Amino acid sequence: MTDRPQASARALDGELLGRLDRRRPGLLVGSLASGVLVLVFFYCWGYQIANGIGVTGINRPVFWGFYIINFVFWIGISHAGTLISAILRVTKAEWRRPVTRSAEAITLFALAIGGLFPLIHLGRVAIFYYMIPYPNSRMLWPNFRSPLVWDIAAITTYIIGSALYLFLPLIPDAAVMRDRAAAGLKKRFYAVLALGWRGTAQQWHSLEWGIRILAVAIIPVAVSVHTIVSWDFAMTQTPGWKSTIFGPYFVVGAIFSGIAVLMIAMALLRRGLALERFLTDRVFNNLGLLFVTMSLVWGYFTFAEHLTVWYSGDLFEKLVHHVLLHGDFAVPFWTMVVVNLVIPVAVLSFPRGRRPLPTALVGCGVLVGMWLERFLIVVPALSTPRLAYSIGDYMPSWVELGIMIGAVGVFACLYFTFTQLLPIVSVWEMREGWRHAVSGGESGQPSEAAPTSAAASPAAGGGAA
Amino acid sequence: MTAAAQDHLVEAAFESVEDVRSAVEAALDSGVAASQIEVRSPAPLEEGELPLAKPKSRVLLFALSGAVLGGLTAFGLAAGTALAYPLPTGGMSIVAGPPVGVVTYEGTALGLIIMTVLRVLWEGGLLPGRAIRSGRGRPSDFDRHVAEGRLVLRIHGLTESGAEELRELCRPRTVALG
Amino acid sequence: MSSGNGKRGEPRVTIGRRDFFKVYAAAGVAVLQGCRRRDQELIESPARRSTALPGASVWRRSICEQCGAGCEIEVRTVDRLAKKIEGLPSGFVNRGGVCALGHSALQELYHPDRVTEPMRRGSSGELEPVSWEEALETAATAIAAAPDATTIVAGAPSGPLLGLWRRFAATVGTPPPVHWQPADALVEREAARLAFGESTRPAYDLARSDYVVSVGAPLLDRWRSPVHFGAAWAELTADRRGKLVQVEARHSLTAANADGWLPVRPGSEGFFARGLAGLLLGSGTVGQEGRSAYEALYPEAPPDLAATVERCGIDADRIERLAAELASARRPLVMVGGSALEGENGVAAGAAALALNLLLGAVGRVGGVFAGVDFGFEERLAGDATAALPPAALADRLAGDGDSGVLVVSEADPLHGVPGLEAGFERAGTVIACSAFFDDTTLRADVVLPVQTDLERFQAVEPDPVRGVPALLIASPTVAPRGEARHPGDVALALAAAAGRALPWPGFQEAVESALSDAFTATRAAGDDASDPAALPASLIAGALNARQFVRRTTDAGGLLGTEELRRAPTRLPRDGGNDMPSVLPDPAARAAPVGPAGVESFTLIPFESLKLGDGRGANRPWLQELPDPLSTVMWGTWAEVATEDADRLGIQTGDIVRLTGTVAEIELPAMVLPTVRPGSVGVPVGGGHADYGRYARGRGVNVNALLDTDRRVAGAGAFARGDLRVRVERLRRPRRSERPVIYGRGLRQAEEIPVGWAPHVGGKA
Amino acid sequence: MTRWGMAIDLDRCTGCEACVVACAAENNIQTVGEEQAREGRAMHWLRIERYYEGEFPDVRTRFMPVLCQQCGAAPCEPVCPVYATYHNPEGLNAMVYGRCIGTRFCANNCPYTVRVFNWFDAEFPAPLDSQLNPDVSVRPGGVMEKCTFCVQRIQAGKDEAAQEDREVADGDVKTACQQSCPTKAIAFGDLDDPDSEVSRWAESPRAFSLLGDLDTRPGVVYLSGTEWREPAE
Repeated sequence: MTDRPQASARALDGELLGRLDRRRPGLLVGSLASGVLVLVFFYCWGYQIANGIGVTGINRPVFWGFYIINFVFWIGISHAGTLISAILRVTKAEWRRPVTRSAEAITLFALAIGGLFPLIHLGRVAIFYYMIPYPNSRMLWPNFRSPLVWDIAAITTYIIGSALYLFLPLIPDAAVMRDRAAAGLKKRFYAVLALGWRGTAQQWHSLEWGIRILAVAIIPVAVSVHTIVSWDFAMTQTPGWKSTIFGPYFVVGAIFSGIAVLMIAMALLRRGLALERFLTDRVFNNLGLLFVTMSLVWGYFTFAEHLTVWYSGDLFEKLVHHVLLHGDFAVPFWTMVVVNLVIPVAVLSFPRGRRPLPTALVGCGVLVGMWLERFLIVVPALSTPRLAYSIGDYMPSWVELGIMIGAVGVFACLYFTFTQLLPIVSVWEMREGWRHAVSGGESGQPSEAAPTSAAASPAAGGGAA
Repeated sequence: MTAAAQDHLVEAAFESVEDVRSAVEAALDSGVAASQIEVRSPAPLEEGELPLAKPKSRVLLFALSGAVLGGLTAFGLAAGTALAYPLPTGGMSIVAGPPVGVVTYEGTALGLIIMTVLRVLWEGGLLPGRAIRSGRGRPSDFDRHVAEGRLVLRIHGLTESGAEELRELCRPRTVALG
Repeated sequence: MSSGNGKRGEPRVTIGRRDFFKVYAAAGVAVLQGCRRRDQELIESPARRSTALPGASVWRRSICEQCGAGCEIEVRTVDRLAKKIEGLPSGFVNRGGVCALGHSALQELYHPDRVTEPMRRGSSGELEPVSWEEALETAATAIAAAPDATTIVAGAPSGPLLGLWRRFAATVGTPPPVHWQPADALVEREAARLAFGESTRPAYDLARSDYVVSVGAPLLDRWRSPVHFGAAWAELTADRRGKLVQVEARHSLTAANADGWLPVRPGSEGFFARGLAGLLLGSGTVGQEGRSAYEALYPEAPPDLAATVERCGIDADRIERLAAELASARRPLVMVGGSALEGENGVAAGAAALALNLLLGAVGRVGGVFAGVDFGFEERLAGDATAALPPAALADRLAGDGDSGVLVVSEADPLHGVPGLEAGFERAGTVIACSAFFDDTTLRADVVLPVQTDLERFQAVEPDPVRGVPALLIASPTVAPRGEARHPGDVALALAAAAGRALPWPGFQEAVESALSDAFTATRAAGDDASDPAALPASLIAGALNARQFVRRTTDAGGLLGTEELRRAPTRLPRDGGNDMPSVLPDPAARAAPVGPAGVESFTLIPFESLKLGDGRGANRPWLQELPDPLSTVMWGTWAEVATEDADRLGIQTGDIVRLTGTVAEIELPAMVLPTVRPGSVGVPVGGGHADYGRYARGRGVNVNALLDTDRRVAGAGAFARGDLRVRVERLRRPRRSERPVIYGRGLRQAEEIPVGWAPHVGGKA
Repeated sequence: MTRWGMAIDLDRCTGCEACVVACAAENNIQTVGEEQAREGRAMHWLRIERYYEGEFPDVRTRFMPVLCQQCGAAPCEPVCPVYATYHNPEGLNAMVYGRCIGTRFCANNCPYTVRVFNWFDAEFPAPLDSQLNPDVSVRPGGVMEKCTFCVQRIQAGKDEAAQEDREVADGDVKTACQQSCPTKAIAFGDLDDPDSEVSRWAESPRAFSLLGDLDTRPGVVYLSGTEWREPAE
């Protein structure tokens, strides 16, 4: 009775390794193409450093522009991975297994880019380290009352946590890569990453403990990160920002946009690496349900946010509200509502909508929508200050656009490279899942991670030698 | 028996846990101590799958102490430095509770995470310069089998004859033997 | 830097202060009489080395010559560089205040594109640096060759410097200089001559009045002395004591601050004054004396209310309310100036407005109008030279097709003020420009003689008689001149000498001192006889033993300051006094029809001087270019003020490029749609569109003066008429990015769409 | 203890902007040029806000000079991560240019929008730089700045008083804007001294704080005989 699942697991194992072994020229092309954007990114940033922050379109009163929008956007994206994978791990959702690695990688890279934007944004980036607490000749420590310093604390924690959270489960897979690689540079690279992982019982035991603790610890960190990002706005007196709802609103928005990226990345990986057998329809279905839920929650928050302003008599709040809903920002605002709420709900409510292609397309829309949301948080509030005389406008410069597009390139490049170098699907977690399926098979019910098609599929993937 | 005679090693790769279990059981039956047996698996084994003692871990303890350490450090940074170099704030508090709380919170989490990982690496012998007890973490040609998804059974400290005996025991279900 | 011809240690009396200055400037120690250190109130002796420590502030008194107001200032200098201008708290006119233009004199002084060496147009057609001797010789040769064909244009305000140019003209044998001055100043003098019998700009006792009607006078904008009038306005309106009502087509800064604004139809100001007189006469509150004085000047009955309403475009009840309030005021006062005087009927309009003061009994009364009096130092330096010519005389001199002869332009930019003169300049044989900048006129010059700016020069200024008290203000240079720049007076004297007709003084300072000395002698001689025009009030020379002591005391004290006792009423000359005074004032109703294209899009153009750029003088200072105009909030450019109502009809939005077509030219500029503009009029500030004038002015904005027709004159005043010009307004396009007006209050357009009221909160007390 | 404060009588302000230029001259404020000004980057520390009331021909224009209000409870201060803006013991919101890294957070949290930013390094083509006030630094690009209440003049006033061995008297310190105001619409001095001119003005029944309900406790008091409540444009 155990033979068949056992055999199919073997087959799948072989197939997965085969998929990961196969070099995809598309990936290389992608890396190179995005590498060009990386150059654009650094050229624009270098140009800005050389010439001054004035090469941007920001002005008085719109002191924050694309950089802060992108900062919030990328930090939001970063909630794709760590938070989602942690929640799934903590809740022991079996269908997480093929998802976690790609999600965590998204987190790390998005976070690295997101964390770069505040630096890009600085007027004097050369002395950014003034914000870092360390004993110095200035006899001055950072001002811990500033939400920006909370940001630094939170993002530092989050980026270290995410990196470790990505790295820890990667060790066994690095060992797999090491042991399957021929001797040489490649092997040495994986050997360094694997740190001497052998897969002993003690190692597995400690690792499981570690992952369990990290998963629990990273959730409140992730929540705090985006809450604190929201406090960069909500702690001010600025009409349109001063809102108690911002913390949870941002967290929800972050998870929402994170899932959107995850959906896109998984659809691409599934297609590009032919991982249909692992990133199954069921995974997409489950993620799609989560997605539409977040869309609804986001919609609820948006409604609550604007309802309270609309109902209040506050002159200045109403002004911001006015330019958003009816004024200069009405087009982006209503676009945002459509792509973030109307379309996701319309598409994802149906099982057929929760398939890879539709979810990825919806995800693209949501990405645009969530970017617009950040834009609509930052710019309208700043451009309509209390004293109407200073009302302003904002048009980004080519440098800001270049850095924004370049950042996408940096992300893609990192992600492509990562995919090329390391298993984008966690091998050992899949194996663990199949083992569960094997043992769970005793009751005749294949567990979630066990591909339902596995039984029917011939062991064409080939057993190992 | 001399010491030299007792450093023989048997390595065997298996496709399934069941195979390993029967091999381990056979080995134990043949008088090999549990401490001589090392199983390398491509994925974590569940408790009781093998008739071996469960490994011990103090990750949680270290995680909690890391949290305390991190929290105290962050608190010291946020509150202590402000007091050490007080700047005029125009009547606002120099050390304000909530901001210190936020920073302390993040510090706590950071300390916890870092200590957790360090402890995991420590216990797994993954830190540079530290290996687990006698040969347990050494590389082996059989690691390749682990990478391919098989399990590897390693029995240390055998005499030559004992090793041969064990090889025979394993042979029926094994994929590779050495 | 001059090596100086005096030697240190020589007896002081034989060396002028200017020589001393040269000596010490060369020695690297700028020490001047009249300077004082703030911390010890020390008048430093020129015989000793400076005690000014490096980096220490030294405050020097000076006079602002940015306009003719004559504000006294103190200049903070550190290490011989001027740092900051402040109003002298005891300032004769300004009482500690300075205006935006005054502050910016520093940027004129230190402008990176100053002309600091003499230049001459070489064989290549380019201006090349030459020595002063060569430049003067070239210029003097041209003048001496044809003195009759030489036209001098002097831009200095009335006072000693203009007197010197007049003397120059008389000595060298050229026609009298053309005094390049604002049209409304000239017209105002003529109107005052007609109404009050004295050809000076009247003094208004605004501060002590309780109801002021200003007919077009932009007293809080850029007119005569904004600092003086600003302070006087503050006193007038303090605690809501008095009121200011502005009768002006444009919503100027004055109109914006006035308690009432009557936007009369442009060009109808004189008619309005007559109509107001009619209401006052009918009210029965006017005294018999005023009535007869007025009716003697205007025997014809004034227009009735209906005619006034019809002609001026103001509701009857507003005019009636104004008349009633004016009639019931204790110390009413009527002022006139600005755009009211710039139409072809400007003199008649000005006289009609000023005559209201006769009707109201405001002439010579506290809180009323006084004569604009001075010490006559222009005449004292001019000697018996003929009076200067009005600006329009320049157009007459340049008329025809022949060679325009030699043009000497000193501190004036006629080609920017009246671009229509360009053809005449092109036909000129030689153009000699005494200028600190390559302005539009200097660009055409064959010889450029660099002149010093305010703070570099010895100053002797008769301030605008806004206070009705005469004064002569004198100040020593504050800083060393840049490059080889010279005092324009010294340049005139050097030119005369080079032409072989030397004047009796080596320099401008000596000329002024000589005039002071002569005045002392004349005053001594006149004794108690006050009728001698050459004599000063006796009290001013009291205590001086001899002329030399008087001169020294006067220059040390910073000039001659008259006292309140010298204030007097203007004297209406007897009608049969054998002068050229008309017995009856011209009727402002008789007015030529406005010229220009007709049709629905025909607007009356109101060119005005913004407080930023003035007549264009301020255009080369970055501080002023970047100063938002207080009403339109525009920086760095020229704009057209269009009424909301007109804009809606023509589909014009703020920022749209519009074309204004006049009779002789057209200009394109961005529109500012403002709710304060009188429909049917379009306001455009002058001062933009310089061909050069330094990097901050070059090509910035457009020059609305290009629309002026040089054939149109203010009747009887010899001034170009820039009022009453009709233009066609067309919307051309949305602006390209680089054409958009630079608006400081950018969001105000959006704010209009706000459905709720919008204003800063009234909060609790601090 | 001194608490520097300013009172501005709006009924006296004509909007002539002499103060704006005086401020630029005193404080080495760079002019940014046409292109930058068009982008909304003009750097005036003091601006004259213009508001309209009513419609033609009964339209009224009102002016309000707005500068850093030197708040007692300044929203800009706590948000700066590097203490580049902090509270001076005499009630000024001091800017320490050297510390500023240019996050511009302070400017966003200023309800009066009075902070300006050096988008580029300042340019003063020679010899315009001869005019620069040696008591005031020229700010580098990437740094926030704003009205300082002419802190260099405050310091000079204190130095002078110390030299003469006396306390700083009311009127010893004049800000640049105050000094050049033709209508004397600005008073400056110690708000903690009940006899100072500024304190007396602040006691006026016409006195109010700009956006007073935010309770930023501004050091600038406005005086106006009419309430600023009507819809303005």
